[in-house]
Amino acid sequence: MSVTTGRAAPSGAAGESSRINATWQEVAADGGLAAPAHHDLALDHTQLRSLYRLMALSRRVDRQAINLTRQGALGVFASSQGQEAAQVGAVFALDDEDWLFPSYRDSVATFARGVDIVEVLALFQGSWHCGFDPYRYRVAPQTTPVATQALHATGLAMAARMRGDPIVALTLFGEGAASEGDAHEAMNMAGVYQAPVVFLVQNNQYAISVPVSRQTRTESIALRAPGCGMPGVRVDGNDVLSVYGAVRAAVDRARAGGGPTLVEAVTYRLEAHTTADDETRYRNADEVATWRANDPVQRFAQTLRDLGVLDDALTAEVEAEGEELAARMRDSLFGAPAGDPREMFEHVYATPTPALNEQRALLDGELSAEGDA
Amino acid sequence: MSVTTGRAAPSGAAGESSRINATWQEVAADGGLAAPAHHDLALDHTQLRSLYRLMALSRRVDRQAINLTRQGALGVFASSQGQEAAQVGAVFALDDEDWLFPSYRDSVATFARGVDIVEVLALFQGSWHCGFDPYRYRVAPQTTPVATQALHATGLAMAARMRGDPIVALTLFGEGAASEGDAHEAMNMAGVYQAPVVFLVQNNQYAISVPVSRQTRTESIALRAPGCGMPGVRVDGNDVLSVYGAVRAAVDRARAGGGPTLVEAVTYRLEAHTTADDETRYRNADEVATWRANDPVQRFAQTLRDLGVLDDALTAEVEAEGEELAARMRDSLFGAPAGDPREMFEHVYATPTPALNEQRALLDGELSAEGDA
Amino acid sequence: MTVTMAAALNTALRDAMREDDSVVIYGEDVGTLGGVFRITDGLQAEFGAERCFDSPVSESGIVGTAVGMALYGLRPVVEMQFDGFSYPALDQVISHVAKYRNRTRGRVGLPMTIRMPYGGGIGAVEHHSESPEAYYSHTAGLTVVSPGTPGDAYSLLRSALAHPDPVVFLEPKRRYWMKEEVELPVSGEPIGRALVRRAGATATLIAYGPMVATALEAAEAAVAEGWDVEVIDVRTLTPLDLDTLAASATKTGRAVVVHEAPRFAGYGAEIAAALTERVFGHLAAPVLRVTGFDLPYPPAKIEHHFLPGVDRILDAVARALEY
Amino acid sequence: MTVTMAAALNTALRDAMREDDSVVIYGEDVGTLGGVFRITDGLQAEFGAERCFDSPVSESGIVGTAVGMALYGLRPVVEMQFDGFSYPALDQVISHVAKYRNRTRGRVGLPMTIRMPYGGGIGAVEHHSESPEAYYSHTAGLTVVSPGTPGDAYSLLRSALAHPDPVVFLEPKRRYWMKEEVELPVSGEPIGRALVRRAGATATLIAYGPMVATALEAAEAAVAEGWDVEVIDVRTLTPLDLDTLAASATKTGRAVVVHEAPRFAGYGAEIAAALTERVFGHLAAPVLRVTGFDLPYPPAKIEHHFLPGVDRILDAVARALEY
Ligand SMILES: Cc1ncc(C[n+]2csc(CCOP(=O)(O)OP(=O)(O)O)c2C)c(N)n1
Ligand SMILES: Cc1ncc(C[n+]2csc(CCOP(=O)(O)OP(=O)(O)O)c2C)c(N)n1
Ligand SMILES: [Mg+2]
Ligand SMILES: [Mg+2]
Repeated sequence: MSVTTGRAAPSGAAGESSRINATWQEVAADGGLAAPAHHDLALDHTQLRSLYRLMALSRRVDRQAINLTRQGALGVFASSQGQEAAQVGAVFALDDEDWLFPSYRDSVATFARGVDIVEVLALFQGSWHCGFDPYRYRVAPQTTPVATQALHATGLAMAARMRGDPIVALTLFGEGAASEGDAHEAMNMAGVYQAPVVFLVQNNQYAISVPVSRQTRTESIALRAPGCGMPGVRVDGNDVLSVYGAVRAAVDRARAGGGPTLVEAVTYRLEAHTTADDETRYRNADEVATWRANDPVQRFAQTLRDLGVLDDALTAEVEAEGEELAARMRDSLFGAPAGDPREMFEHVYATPTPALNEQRALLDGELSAEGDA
Repeated sequence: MSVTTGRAAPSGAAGESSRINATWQEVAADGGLAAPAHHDLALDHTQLRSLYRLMALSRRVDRQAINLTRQGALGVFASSQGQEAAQVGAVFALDDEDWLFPSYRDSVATFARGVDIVEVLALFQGSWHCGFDPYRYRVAPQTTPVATQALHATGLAMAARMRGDPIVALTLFGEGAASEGDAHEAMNMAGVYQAPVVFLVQNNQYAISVPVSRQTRTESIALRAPGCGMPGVRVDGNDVLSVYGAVRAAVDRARAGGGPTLVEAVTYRLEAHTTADDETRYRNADEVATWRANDPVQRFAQTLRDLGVLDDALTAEVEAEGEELAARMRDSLFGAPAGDPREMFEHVYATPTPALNEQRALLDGELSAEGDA
Repeated sequence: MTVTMAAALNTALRDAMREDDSVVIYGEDVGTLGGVFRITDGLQAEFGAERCFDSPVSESGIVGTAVGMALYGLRPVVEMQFDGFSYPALDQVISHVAKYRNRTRGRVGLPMTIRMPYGGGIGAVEHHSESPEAYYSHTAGLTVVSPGTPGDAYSLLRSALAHPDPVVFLEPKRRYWMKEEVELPVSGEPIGRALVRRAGATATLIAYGPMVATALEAAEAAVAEGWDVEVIDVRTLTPLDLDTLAASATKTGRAVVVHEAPRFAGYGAEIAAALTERVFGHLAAPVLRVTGFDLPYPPAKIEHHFLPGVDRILDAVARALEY
Repeated sequence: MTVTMAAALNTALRDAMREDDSVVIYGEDVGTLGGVFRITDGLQAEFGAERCFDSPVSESGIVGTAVGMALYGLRPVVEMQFDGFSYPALDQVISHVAKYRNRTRGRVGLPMTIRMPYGGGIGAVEHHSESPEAYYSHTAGLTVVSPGTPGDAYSLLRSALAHPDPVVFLEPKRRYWMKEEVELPVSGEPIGRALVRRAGATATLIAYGPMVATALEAAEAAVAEGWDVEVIDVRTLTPLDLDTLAASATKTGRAVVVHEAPRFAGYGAEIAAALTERVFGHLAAPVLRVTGFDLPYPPAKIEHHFLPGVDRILDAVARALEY
């Protein structure tokens, strides 16, 4: 059982969409955050249900990943809980041929893009740095050094534009990562080359223990857009429809040759930074509780119930699918044999060097001595 | 003969200043370039004459540096011609205890700050990387890797603030340098720590051969300020009074605890990038001529003549001083003996390592063999 | 008392801050959280957020502002959260930290310390197990230090903080929880001095940082083979105390260098080359190297096959003895 | 025909761009200006600004976007304007360029080339005369190449551009104007092969890049001393062709490595260490190193005292022979 790529319908899809509202704030070309503006979304009920399914499954696999980490099947895990609207909503705005450049935080975005969850988790399992084929899913490896992937996304977008291919690159990074030089260089170069790339900053209020107020003094990360000559948008990152709408508008503009956009999704990380982090050292339970009341998965479920799009049958169906997924995660990740250590020599270069062959022979000898070979 | 530090009078100085006008555009806190606004300057006639003297002498020493490079006394030189208003005006806004962090482009700023011009030029002569004592002048070495010194300025300003010392750091860099990650990291950190630092970007239209239109898509580098939570200003960089006014306002705010400011001075490099550059490959003579008509030194002289502050006597006096300076430059820089090569071992560490002592002995031997020792 | 290396480092920072109010500490998560490894734990509480504070995620910014702070007369001690995240700061380190004194003809020294946990062996994800010492050691103007024991962690860090020049202080993260009986404060051998950790006559093992403990373990295991192995802890990577290494190699005639970093153009090559040049006539075998392989640090599940262990070290000793 | 190294490099880029439209070139001032050394001269005119274009002043940005371009299937060739300005890109190089193939289990190779002029001897200001090869050579996953002659500059650059993995291509800037009689296109020995540039029996000089010409000069001068010196051009720093070096050292019993970079933990240490391990029994003397001193590159007026020259090399050969 695999999750299919979530993507938007072609424009001009079925009409029930007009009742659906998304809201975001635009930054004027010369700066200045405008008042929130409302937009109609072109999403039909089928799409809304797909989106719900991805959100709910995302929450389920994230919870299961935390469990599996506690139980030792994963070495560490960086939860996306609380950020499902930002991640799933953004990915849902991509077309099949587009590319995603996620970070360690974006396992749920990667999953929503269609990557098998077990392959996603290889990184955290410690079996390999990237467990999936980037070309198969058009998803780059989840990147650990923050902000660096923003440049890869920009470069890929530049290349696609040069080739005349109508594809868009979406990259996700945090408000902390936005302090890095690479974030600025990526946005500036994307502006210069009018690269079809969308920068989605998930402002989840913390960079490990450091609150956004000590990360930057700007009122909004979106205010960095005019300084690189691109549109900027600030959106409620816990409202999946607004995130979808804002990112979709940016993707459409990029594809049409309108260049990059910076989108700041204001959200919250509900869990600790990773399973190795102790969040009680830097934030209090009240704050977490306040944001938990704004849970993006429940909120979307409620919206859909209000719209009459979500009923108990669908909820149950998705829940069952989630349990199936969780079970498969457990089965695949628990007690998985470590790979052959000799594989470490295989992918350094297209052809191993003489030195690597010698070193491999050394390891071969050791493995034979251990009786492992 | 040495040039004294150019600095502003203490506030509350003599009254003839009210007739003097400066103009700049402010960026609103949430972005957006405001219309140009006029400000009265607190500069009296003595100060205006000092400023004129520094501008005129700056032009003269710059021309002489180019001559000396053509004649082989300097290895290379990066001219400030056309940017005297930006550099001298900014430095004039500093108090004695403030610090300047210049780049290779800012020899004239360094000179205007009071550093002996012969010491300034050691860098281009190739006699030592920095020819002056930073502590004596409170001027950091002119930095070659672009934008890197913006972080040093920010760090010094953070340290001064921690110590409770009312000093301000001013750093100069180009619009090309502003594309570097370090420029962003410096501005962002300065915002977070409310460091008393002023970032003066001299947008001289080119980074070597690359025009600003291909350096960044932003309308104005000043629009980067709101993204780091600081005030931004755009000023006519060929109008020394406006530069002075804008930078002085920023310096005053920083000193009063109001944090950093980003100032973009729009100007033009009249000479080639360096004496090694061939500007005809990337810009045409008409463009240069247009800007030459807007020469900041002549323009300021005219303003002062209109104000009745500059007369032929002063012009002649400053001219004579300039010739004296130029002559001293020639005398000091021509045929200056290369320093003792053994000095290269002396400043690597406070105490030379055993390896350095061995290597020094090797060189000693070679020099003896050459009969140089 | 029994102290872990983590506790020794924390105490060293605290003691230095008490003695010298120009010492300031900053970096990612070093304030409120006390660092991801808790090396700065409690410092913000004791000394206030002026002297121990969090920075934005901005390594070049952290190191570059430390240059300015040192220029102003403070003694900044900055943390790179992990080895693999020290690379964005390499330009500031190579272009400025290492060169400022020289650039200014000795007028401006930069008494700053760049601390970072380094090395593998803790089951971490990519970029958290790098051994970047070769980059720093090759950069003239830097002093590079790595302690192998809790006591040395204390005394070397105190020395680093008092040093007139910039020190890159490499903390062997998998030894943070290593324990030693030692009374703090302890003042050990100064920066620039290697130490014989175990005397022996058959062969010399040369190690630093995380590999000191492994080398000592190997030396103990070697007893069973009838080998009496000397173990030297390099302690200061730049400047290298070649005299101590040479004395040992002259005595034993056989030396093996051990480090986690990949071998090619690694730090061990310098030891092998310099030592060979110095004591060539006394060597019965070439100086051998036991190192990580020439590849990016492998995933956690197989990292133990990458890291030099006792057996791999003993095999090398055997090869040296067979010459 | 007589070609300079600069012309050979320019021709190599042009020929590759004609043959393969996935080759794109960018960097600071490489378009309109043709590069500060004119290595990309005329390429924008011939191939258009889509395939040869200027970038913002943004080295990490240049290398990082090249990763994305290569991922998409192009073959980006980027220029770092000078050695000393390649450092801001080190994080992208170490963390991504070198590791992408391995990270993705071989699924994503990055066929990209990072060109840069390097080394001293041209009277430049600070940061324009660095020899950063040790940093790149130690970084597993990179292929590091440096040509010593115009012919090799052509053929190695063509090979680099066709290589399936990222190549750091170090151009010895003070040899840009060096001339050779050679018909282009020329296809020389592949990446990974060292070359005996001058056969000899007394001792072996091992050099690369800017020092190849100096080593050959020294070998000629050595004739007057009655020494018949063999000169090897390393050509590919990673992976090193140890076989060719070992064959020569076995024959002569004496080897001297020459490079401009500071000695300590420099690239020469690897050659000395690896060669000694391989041919220890054949060596009559330790492998010696003639290198720059362990200090930041000195100011232009005294740089000739820093750079290894014929006399310093011959002194080392004499020391090796005296053993
Ligand atoms: C270049 C770099 N520096 C430091 C780190 C260590 N680190 C891991 S996550 C993190 C905080 C990042 O915060 P943010 O960008 O807001 O992302 P979030 O974890 O909140 O999603 C830091 C400092 C890193 N991964 N990369
Ligand atoms: C980090 C770095 N990269 C590249 C260079 C090479 N370089 C010297 S000047 C220059 C252009 C800088 O342009 P700008 O910042 O606008 O300053 P300007 O020369 O116009 O004053 C470049 C790319 C450098 N000095 N430093
Ligand atoms: Mg965050
Ligand atoms: Mg400029």
